[in-house]
Amino acid sequence: MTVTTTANGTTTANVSAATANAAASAAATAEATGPQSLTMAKALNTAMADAMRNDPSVLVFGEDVGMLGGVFRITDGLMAEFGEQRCFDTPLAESGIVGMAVGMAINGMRPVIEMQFDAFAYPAFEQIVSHVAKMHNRTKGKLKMPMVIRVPYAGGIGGVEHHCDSSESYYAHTAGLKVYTPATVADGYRMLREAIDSDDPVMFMEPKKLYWSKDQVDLGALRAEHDAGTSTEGRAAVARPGTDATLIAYGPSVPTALAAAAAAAEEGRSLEVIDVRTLVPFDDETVCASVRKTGRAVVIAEAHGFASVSSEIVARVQERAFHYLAAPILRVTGFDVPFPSPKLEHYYLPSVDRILDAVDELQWED
Amino acid sequence: MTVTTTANGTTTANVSAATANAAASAAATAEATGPQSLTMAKALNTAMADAMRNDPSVLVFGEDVGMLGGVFRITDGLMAEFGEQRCFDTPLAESGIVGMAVGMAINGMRPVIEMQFDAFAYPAFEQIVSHVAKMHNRTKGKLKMPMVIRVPYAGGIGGVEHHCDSSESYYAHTAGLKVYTPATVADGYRMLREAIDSDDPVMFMEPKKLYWSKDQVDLGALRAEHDAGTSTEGRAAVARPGTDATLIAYGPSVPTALAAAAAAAEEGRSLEVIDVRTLVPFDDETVCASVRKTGRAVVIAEAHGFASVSSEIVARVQERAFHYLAAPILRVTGFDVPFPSPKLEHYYLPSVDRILDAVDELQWED
Amino acid sequence: MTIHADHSAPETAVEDHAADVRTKFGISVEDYMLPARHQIQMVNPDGSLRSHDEQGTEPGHEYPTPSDAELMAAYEQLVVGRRVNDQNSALVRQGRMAVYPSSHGQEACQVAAAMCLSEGDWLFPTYRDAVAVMTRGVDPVEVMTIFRGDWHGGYDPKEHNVGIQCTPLTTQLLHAVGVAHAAKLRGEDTVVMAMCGDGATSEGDFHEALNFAAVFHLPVIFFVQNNKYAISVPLSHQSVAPSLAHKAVGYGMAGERVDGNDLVALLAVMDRAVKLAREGSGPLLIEAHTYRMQAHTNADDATRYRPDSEVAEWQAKDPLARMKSYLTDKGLLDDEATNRIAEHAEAVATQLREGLGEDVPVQPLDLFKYVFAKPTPQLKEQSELLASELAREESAK
Amino acid sequence: MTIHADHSAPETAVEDHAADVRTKFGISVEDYMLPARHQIQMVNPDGSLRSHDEQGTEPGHEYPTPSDAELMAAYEQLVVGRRVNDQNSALVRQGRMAVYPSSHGQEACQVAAAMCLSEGDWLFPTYRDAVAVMTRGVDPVEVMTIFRGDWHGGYDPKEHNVGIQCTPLTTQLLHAVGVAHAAKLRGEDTVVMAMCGDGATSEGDFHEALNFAAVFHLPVIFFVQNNKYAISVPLSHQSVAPSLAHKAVGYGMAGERVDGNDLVALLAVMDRAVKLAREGSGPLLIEAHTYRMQAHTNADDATRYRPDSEVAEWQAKDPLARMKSYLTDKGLLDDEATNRIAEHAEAVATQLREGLGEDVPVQPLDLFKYVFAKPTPQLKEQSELLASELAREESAK
Ligand SMILES: Cc1ncc(C[n+]2csc(CCOP(=O)(O)OP(=O)(O)O)c2C)c(N)n1
Ligand SMILES: Cc1ncc(C[n+]2csc(CCOP(=O)(O)OP(=O)(O)O)c2C)c(N)n1
Ligand SMILES: [Mg+2]
Ligand SMILES: [Mg+2]
Repeated sequence: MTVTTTANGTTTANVSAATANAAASAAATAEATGPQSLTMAKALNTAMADAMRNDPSVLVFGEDVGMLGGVFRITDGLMAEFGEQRCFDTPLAESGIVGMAVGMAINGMRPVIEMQFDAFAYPAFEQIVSHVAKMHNRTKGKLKMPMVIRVPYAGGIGGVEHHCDSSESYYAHTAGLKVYTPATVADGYRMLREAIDSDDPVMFMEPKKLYWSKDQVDLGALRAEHDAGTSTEGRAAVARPGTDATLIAYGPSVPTALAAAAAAAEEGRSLEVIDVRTLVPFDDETVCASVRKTGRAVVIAEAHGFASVSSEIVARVQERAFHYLAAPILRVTGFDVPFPSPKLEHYYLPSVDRILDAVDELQWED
Repeated sequence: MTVTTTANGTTTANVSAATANAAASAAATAEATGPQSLTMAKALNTAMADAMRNDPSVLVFGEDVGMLGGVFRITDGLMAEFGEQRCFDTPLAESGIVGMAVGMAINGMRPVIEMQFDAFAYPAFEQIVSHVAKMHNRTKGKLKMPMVIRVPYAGGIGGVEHHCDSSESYYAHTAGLKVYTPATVADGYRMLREAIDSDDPVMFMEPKKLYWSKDQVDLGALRAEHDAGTSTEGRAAVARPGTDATLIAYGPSVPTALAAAAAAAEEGRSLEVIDVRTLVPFDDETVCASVRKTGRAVVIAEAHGFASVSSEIVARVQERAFHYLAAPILRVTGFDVPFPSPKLEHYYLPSVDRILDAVDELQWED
Repeated sequence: MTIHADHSAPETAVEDHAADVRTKFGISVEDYMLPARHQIQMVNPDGSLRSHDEQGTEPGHEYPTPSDAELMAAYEQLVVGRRVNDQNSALVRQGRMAVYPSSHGQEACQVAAAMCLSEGDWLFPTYRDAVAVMTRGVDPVEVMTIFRGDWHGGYDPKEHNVGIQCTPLTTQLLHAVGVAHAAKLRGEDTVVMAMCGDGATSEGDFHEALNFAAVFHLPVIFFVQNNKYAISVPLSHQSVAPSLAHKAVGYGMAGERVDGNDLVALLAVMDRAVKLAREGSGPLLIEAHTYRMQAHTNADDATRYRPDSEVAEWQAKDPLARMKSYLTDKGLLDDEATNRIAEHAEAVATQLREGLGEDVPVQPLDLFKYVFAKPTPQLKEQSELLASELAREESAK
Repeated sequence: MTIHADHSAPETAVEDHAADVRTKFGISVEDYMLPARHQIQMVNPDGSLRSHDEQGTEPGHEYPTPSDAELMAAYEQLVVGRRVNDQNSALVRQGRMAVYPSSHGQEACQVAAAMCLSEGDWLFPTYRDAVAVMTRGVDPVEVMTIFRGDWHGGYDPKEHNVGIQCTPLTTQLLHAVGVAHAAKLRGEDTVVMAMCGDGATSEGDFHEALNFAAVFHLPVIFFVQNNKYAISVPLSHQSVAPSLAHKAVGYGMAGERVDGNDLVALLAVMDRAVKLAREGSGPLLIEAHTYRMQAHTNADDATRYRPDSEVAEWQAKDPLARMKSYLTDKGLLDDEATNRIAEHAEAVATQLREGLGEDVPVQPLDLFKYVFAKPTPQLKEQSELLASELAREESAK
């Protein structure tokens, strides 16, 4: 049983070399101790590797995740280390991938599957909405769905059509799915491990423009944190404290919000930035505490604004913090137009300027 | 070429009788003048028949829409009157139905297709989101998508799982789709004709619990209105005027909101009920004018509240009418749980009591 | 995971004799995949046994004969299944059940699909396969919970290894593939029976499931009950292939056709299929020719789209009558056995009437209890809202 | 709409001789559907013509020989196509284009797919089929707009009846079916060429498209360029059927295999297919064996998953070299023609360099202009927001 060999049965030099390199580099990272400079890609990769080491029922599959290590290399080296039984390529069919994962979850596995890009998860929509989200409920918990569906999402990388959708609102609106989206390298590790541990299905939305963002991260400390059971689910992070207004952001918009807050600070305005982290469940407490404190808020997201997660954040915050609000809560989101071509995405995406404009409109004169 | 005959080539008595009856009843309704008592089902059916009479490029297809006239009989008699070339059954595959309709729209047709139930449109999600919604934009209008996707949706009929989803938020969040949902018999006719006339794709969400609701309707007058070009797109209706608070509802929730307003009136509270009619485009003017007038609002929808059309309505109204608000805008929506089984749906659905409770909480004491 | 196939194209007629040599079970690959030209039928509608050369078998398609004990046990389930179908339809008419998609006429398929499996195997049924689910051992009242409307499902899938009765068409075939794949990865010899209807074969998930099963070489039996209609749509509008079994070819899989109203043939074909699958020969597609004797569900009106004469034709091929004559002629079924079986069927019917007759009070707060394994604060809040409404209603009484 | 098929199951081996009688083109239905045991190949990699009995044809699979004029015109397009592929790859390296999925090595398929069509016919291409789109007459610079990133598409699909270059795999096959269906309903004799790759055949939409085309008996040619890889995934992980052409059987359709690097064979097979489809014989599936000589796109690293030796093997089967020797030996291609064709190719390359070298300023407000035919107030509002931002930026300069 050899899927790494070519038709005529010989494994070729360059192919096996690539595989060996991947395995070696994975091992090197894994063994490093103390703070090191790591990309989000590597943090996610390490999280999967650690989970697979700890639990033989964790499987990774999808399109091109095996030999190639995924088009973003997030699964790089996993096939080499864990074998083609635990990390493998499937035929090219997303409903098939998710549907097969449902069966695997029913039968004792913990599948971690990759949708190659946001818009290519749509063929699996029925499986996700009608089964992944509902199986636990309809069987009164008799069948659990410990499944992670990884979705590289959103724009900012000059991708062509169908490669840049912000699809998180579809999933957040679906009862029965949890929706995580990390914005920092450390959260990449933390949250993916928590997602894999979870007995609930998690739509794990990976901001693809942050894959190559780097941070000083101590993997040993993160592993210890994980083993101690520290949880980020339902816990928003105060990414930057401030007093005058609150920027509420998640995933790819967190760095933009932080940049806006830095720029505002230069002009003497102190903005607090909240990184929502898990959209479902949502951390009402942290978010509302901030808005009650500042009295003003802007919600930032790349997705189309209409009927979205950002609408929800506005709706729940105005409901819970109404009498603390000095101005309406504003939104800076993607426009309600199809995600544009590479040369136009700049005009579509929430930007520092657009955020600062919105902050300026928060009726400071009153 | 005969699809109405059985395997051995003979058309049987009972089958042809049913077909003939359907055609005769359709003709009878069509010819009636002056006000008559009509169901929403018949209004929708008549709208399609009228459109097909006026324009040979209008086609109706889907699962069971031909000989059977659809599981809800909304296409009853169309095959008999217009022939199996213009109203026909397809193989059982929703992505196929929508994808084929895209091709037909490219090649000069105006397809009106039926998804048998809300949750059975999910297999077509990719075609809807990645093509129906985007074809006009990506070709700079060179290809138009004059297509109506009819979706019987929402609950209240004791349906089993997958037959009661409120899926409108998925579509409303998708840039490039228009989303209509009629709440009255007359709007059933008006809005479906307008949807068929539209060069934009319309997700036509039919509240299935209202199919058998009746009203006195003058088809002649509605036809004249249509021919005069009267439009409901982007025009919410004031379904009941009032002064103390605004109930914002659409589709299946409009009758519930009206019943709540009637009950409130008995207690001396005057509630205005807005029927949104088209979710995309949204009528900010009418809705905000009402809220500015009353200072209080409750949004009502069957769908899960989280990241939904109702979230959007709250978000936009608080943004546009903030300083007129005496209290936070509240929502009465379906809970964030999978749509329940028949014996439990009563506890899930927005009810008159739940709406009145929300109205009571609008901080009247302040 | 096993991925078989040599896709290197045979380039020329001259060089390429290798293609002809690729064989399975001693016949060419194409002959292996193509279904026998005829459906397998062992017993005539009148109950008489067909001679071997009239049974439709061909080289590479040979079947073991079911044992007498197996036949009698299967017949008993057949009678029970028919009784259950008719009892449920009656309960629907009495308003005790919301809906019931009856498998009246298809009970031989139902029984065979369940009986050919061993304990550790899995069954993935549709909404119409309640009788198969029961035959597998699930409590009848639990099976019907979904149709009474108390909850979306009433049984624990893990108790008897039976998936939920699935409504979104052919989605469950992929779940079957996943269960088989997980078992295979652990080295277990689980066989999975994946059921669907003729109409459902048009869905994309059908294609993806068969292909995944074939590529990963999994022990899944895809069992299509071709009952000639998908609600009102006849098979001729669904497919123009010579048979649905021919669809196997596109996946490098073998396809078979069997008389779905002939329990003897069904058992023979299914037992062989399970044996082959368990031994590692990969997935199989079986098409059973049967007929949906009643409307799609009680909500449907079949007279709108099909002639009574067609229904009458199939009435004459009823699986029960046929099996009864056959077993009686064979000397296996006597009055005593007939009575015992009838009593068994009646007992199950009584169980259903009693179990479904009771009005089990529903628990509204259950709405929130099972959405997640680890609950969210949002659902806690919503649950409290409903609880306080209920408390107020209660105190207002 | 024409729905053919007699699904009444042949019940017995004895009664049923009818099944054997169901024929098409004088052969049994199954022989009609099953692809010839070999791929059709007319010219050897060295350019020599194969003898008729080595071409892989079988009864029911006979092909007209393309005319000299057709061969020369096709060769010219082949040379232009290769030049375009390589020019585009260079433009990507220079940062003038964002991405380009090259069909280098597959140009014979590209050319044949476009050239076999008449003016009123339609072509539905994928992201990899830019050369086919150009060959059909679309302006080369307009074709590449999508890859330069100015807009999601650069040409008017109605000008030359060419669908958008489609990215979501196999979704376009259904659009092809719809275009053919609309034409058929109006009584037009339009043929539609629907293209996809080997990997794409695993998607559910592939199944639905073939089935719809077969059931409605539409003149659609499904043309699968089997270039052996879907990004990194080899065909053996995609399907274990004897060939992708075998997938036709499950739809009651005929399947064919052809050497995708042999332009002569391709033209013969495709011309016949178009003729048959136009005459009303329904859809067809054609699998062309070819090879993706370069990485999936410039962003891909093919050395991670396939050996150089495999690439070298296919280098020897290059469609250009083969066609060049064949035409030269045939006395059709002389130096003058060679030069003329090279000049043509160079002219197109220049057109691309110049057209894509220019930095056409983008129009940010176009974001809102084409979303709907009838604009919404919401988009007007958002457009004004962006306009005012741009105005402020402008005045801040
Ligand atoms: C994805 C999907 N689309 C549509 C339906 C609605 N529906 C329920 S049963 C049915 C017909 C199924 O026919 P078939 O597969 O032949 O099974 P049968 O009911 O005859 O047993 C349809 C269209 C559904 N359940 N799921
Ligand atoms: C629905 C969908 N899933 C995934 C992708 C990502 N993707 C783009 S091309 C490709 C491989 C396609 O392979 P094949 O069909 O053989 O065509 P080729 O690229 O070889 O021409 C994949 C997986 C996509 N475009 N659409
Ligand atoms: Mg059926
Ligand atoms: Mg390929």
